[in-house]
Amino acid sequence: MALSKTEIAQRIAQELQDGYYVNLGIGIPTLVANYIPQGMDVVLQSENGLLGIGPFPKKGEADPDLINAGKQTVTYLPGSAFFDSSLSFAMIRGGHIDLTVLGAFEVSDKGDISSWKIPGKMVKGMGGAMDLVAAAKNIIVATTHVDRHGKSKLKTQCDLPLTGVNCVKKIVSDMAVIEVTKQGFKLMERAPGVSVEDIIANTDAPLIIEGDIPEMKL
Amino acid sequence: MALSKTEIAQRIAQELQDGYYVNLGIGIPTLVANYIPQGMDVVLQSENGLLGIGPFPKKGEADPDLINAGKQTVTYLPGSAFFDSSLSFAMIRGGHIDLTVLGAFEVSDKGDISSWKIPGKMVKGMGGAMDLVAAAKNIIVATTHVDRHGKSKLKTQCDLPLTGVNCVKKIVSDMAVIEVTKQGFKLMERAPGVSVEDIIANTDAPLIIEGDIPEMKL
Amino acid sequence: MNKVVKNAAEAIADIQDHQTLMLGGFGLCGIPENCINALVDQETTGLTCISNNAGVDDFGLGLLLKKHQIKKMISSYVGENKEFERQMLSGELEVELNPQGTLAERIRAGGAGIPAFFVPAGYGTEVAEGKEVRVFDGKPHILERALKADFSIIKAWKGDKAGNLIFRYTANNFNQPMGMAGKITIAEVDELVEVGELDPNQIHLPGVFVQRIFQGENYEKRIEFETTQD
Amino acid sequence: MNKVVKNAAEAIADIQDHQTLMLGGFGLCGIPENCINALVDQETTGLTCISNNAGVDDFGLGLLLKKHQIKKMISSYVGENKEFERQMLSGELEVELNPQGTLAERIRAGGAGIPAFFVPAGYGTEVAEGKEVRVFDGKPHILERALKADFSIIKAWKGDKAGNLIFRYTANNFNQPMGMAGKITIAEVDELVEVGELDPNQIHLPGVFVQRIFQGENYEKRIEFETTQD
Repeated sequence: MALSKTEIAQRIAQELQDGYYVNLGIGIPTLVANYIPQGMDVVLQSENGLLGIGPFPKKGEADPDLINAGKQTVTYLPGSAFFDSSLSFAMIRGGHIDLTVLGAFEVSDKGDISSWKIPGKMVKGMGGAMDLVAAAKNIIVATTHVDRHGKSKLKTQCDLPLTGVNCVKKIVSDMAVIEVTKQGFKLMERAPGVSVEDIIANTDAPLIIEGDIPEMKL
Repeated sequence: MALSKTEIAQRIAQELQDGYYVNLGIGIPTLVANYIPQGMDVVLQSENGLLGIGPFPKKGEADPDLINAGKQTVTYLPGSAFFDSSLSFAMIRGGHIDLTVLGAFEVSDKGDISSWKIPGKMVKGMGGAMDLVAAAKNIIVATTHVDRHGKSKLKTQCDLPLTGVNCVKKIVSDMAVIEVTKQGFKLMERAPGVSVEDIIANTDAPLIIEGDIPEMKL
Repeated sequence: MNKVVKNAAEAIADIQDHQTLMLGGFGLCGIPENCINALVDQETTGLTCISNNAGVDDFGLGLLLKKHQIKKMISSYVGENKEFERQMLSGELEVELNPQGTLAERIRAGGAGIPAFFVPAGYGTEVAEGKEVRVFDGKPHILERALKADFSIIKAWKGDKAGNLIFRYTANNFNQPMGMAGKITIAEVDELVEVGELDPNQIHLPGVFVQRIFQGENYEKRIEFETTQD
Repeated sequence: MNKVVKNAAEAIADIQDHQTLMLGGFGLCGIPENCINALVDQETTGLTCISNNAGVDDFGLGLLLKKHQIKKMISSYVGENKEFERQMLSGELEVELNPQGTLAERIRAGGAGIPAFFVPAGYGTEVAEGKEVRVFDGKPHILERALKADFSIIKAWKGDKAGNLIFRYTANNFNQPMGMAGKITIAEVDELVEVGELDPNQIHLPGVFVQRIFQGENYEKRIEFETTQD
């Protein structure tokens, strides 16, 4: 059984470490915030100028001056800091963020990623994604393994306009955990009930498979 | 009679305009602060991170966390702002300071200035002088016309290491007010009792002299 | 030094057709509502607008788009706006998209007297097209140019009559760097106070950068996506 | 996330000979006194120190100079120190002088992931020697490189246990940008407070940049030139 979106988020949360500063993109990545292990100190950065994102506000308590990068109303936690966009991206570009999680349309086995533009269909702009993928120390892509038409999003080359090159370190899809190595995609884990053959069949690039591939633990 | 240092400062103060943001260098330039016309709103910037320098503190009230760029204890005025060194020089480099007044060892009739280094004798560093002369809209040099050995400080070419090229707009010396034009030094005013001939004799570069040269009014 | 103007209409009265404006805000958060409305009333056209986003159809910069007052947008994310998309696809509107951090830094650089700088963002993508590439510390970077504007129009929380500004929460965003990069910077504020009322240690944007300031009124502060726990 | 260390000795214990340090402060204002004293005690040598100034003979970085712990200084103004001058003229000490604004910007750039940028300062002077010159908007500029450090050692006024910092008056100076540019940034503060006690709108340097923090003690805060009205 392929993972649900929340299960993908749950699996990614296992990558967190105490003391991490993390930027979570819009969509599945945002859900990761719900699965930060109890007692682990993880600070969430929002590129519009907040370090220390809190939960969504209670009904009636939303403040229009306090939003996240997805333009949703949020709150802030004790120990938070607010700052302008140039300092926010100084933080990102300067490598001070430990982990970036974002979605993708396509990921290549060279670590390239397409996530911002479908020519002729969707041209909303790259927002902060290009800055994030160009600079974060560790980039994990959260995605479904195939698109709505059943085509693999994991390929030898991205066909859509690129967000960044040679930057993705790991992919957590609904079917598998895959590391992007210098030799290409390396299969690390499979979703419960999903076979290695299923993953191979749904991946449009060679997979390095060493020994038994364990099931993910959620 | 050549001007005293305080008279040079007094004459420079006539260049101030309401609403000016001004950076005053160490030495004679600092004295300009004492002659800001009553009722005129002039804000003094200190490149170590203060906009709105106030008078020196009263005895016993000096605060070690509050100094000017000359490392003297100062105070701040209502409406002041403190900031870090990178923002301070963003302000300077970005052309937000209306006037810079500084001292010099030599000034050339191309507007070059030497003010920071005497090889083999004095190597203290340029501090903020190079940033200031490279970026201020309007740079006035406050200086004696000749050095201690009687040699002119106004020349066709600076012999000492440069602080900046093609940047000085005006010189107020103890003998004269001189504009630096594209054609070279232009004599504008003479100190009370100082003759045009005196000024020519003490200037190591051609002087453009048009019509009668008025005496400075102090 | 009289920086205080009466209202938005007075603040923007000398903005001419075909000038370049920076407008602060992220989404609808921290946008200079009063000045945008005054620009609509003044019917200034042919504008180049530098702004992270382009508002929504009936609020923020969307209002200027609807009246075809904008010739070109320099932004990072322009979703959430159907009229924008229509004008862009039809070629009525010129659009230059920048990575958000590059946009913020180009603006800061414009205010800081730094004409160009290298960044890693966009290398290998269409953003790098036509730009110089250089490798530093083994990593390729592209050369980006500074941005300046005839007018920067920003929104702050508190401001004093000398132009010193303090921002609130994430309503700072692009307002602070844009405030540095305008030949003339206009600040509208929630609360205009007397000189001396703000703590000089806590100024986000010193007054030297601000040429005009006024107390704004009737802020709608529309929320784009109200999201709550319940 | 435990960033709090006991004291300066613990904070600097892993600084090795021949590493590069940034040290905040302007003159003797806002210098990390506790850590400088601990470096003297630890006798770490061969250091490259990036600091706007070099202290005076018997205080600040002058203490490290006296014990020959510094191999190279990167500064903008190094007067006020006879031992410094002696070591420099005798060739014992390597010195790289930068325009002050260029120095501050190189440090910010190091923290901000900008490997190089153009500035007008220093064009036509010995500072430009060996550097690329390029004309922007009719004005020549030189290419300057970013600076980073193994450790940045800074002094703040208030700090919380998450590393968020607030500076006081002109004691900010180089501390804020240097705090961004260290692989490890150590902050000593006048007052260490609990997380949540500082106003999140008023943080000068967010905690993400700070790896170690401690409450300093016995600050001398020596004044270089006490100047009063009387």
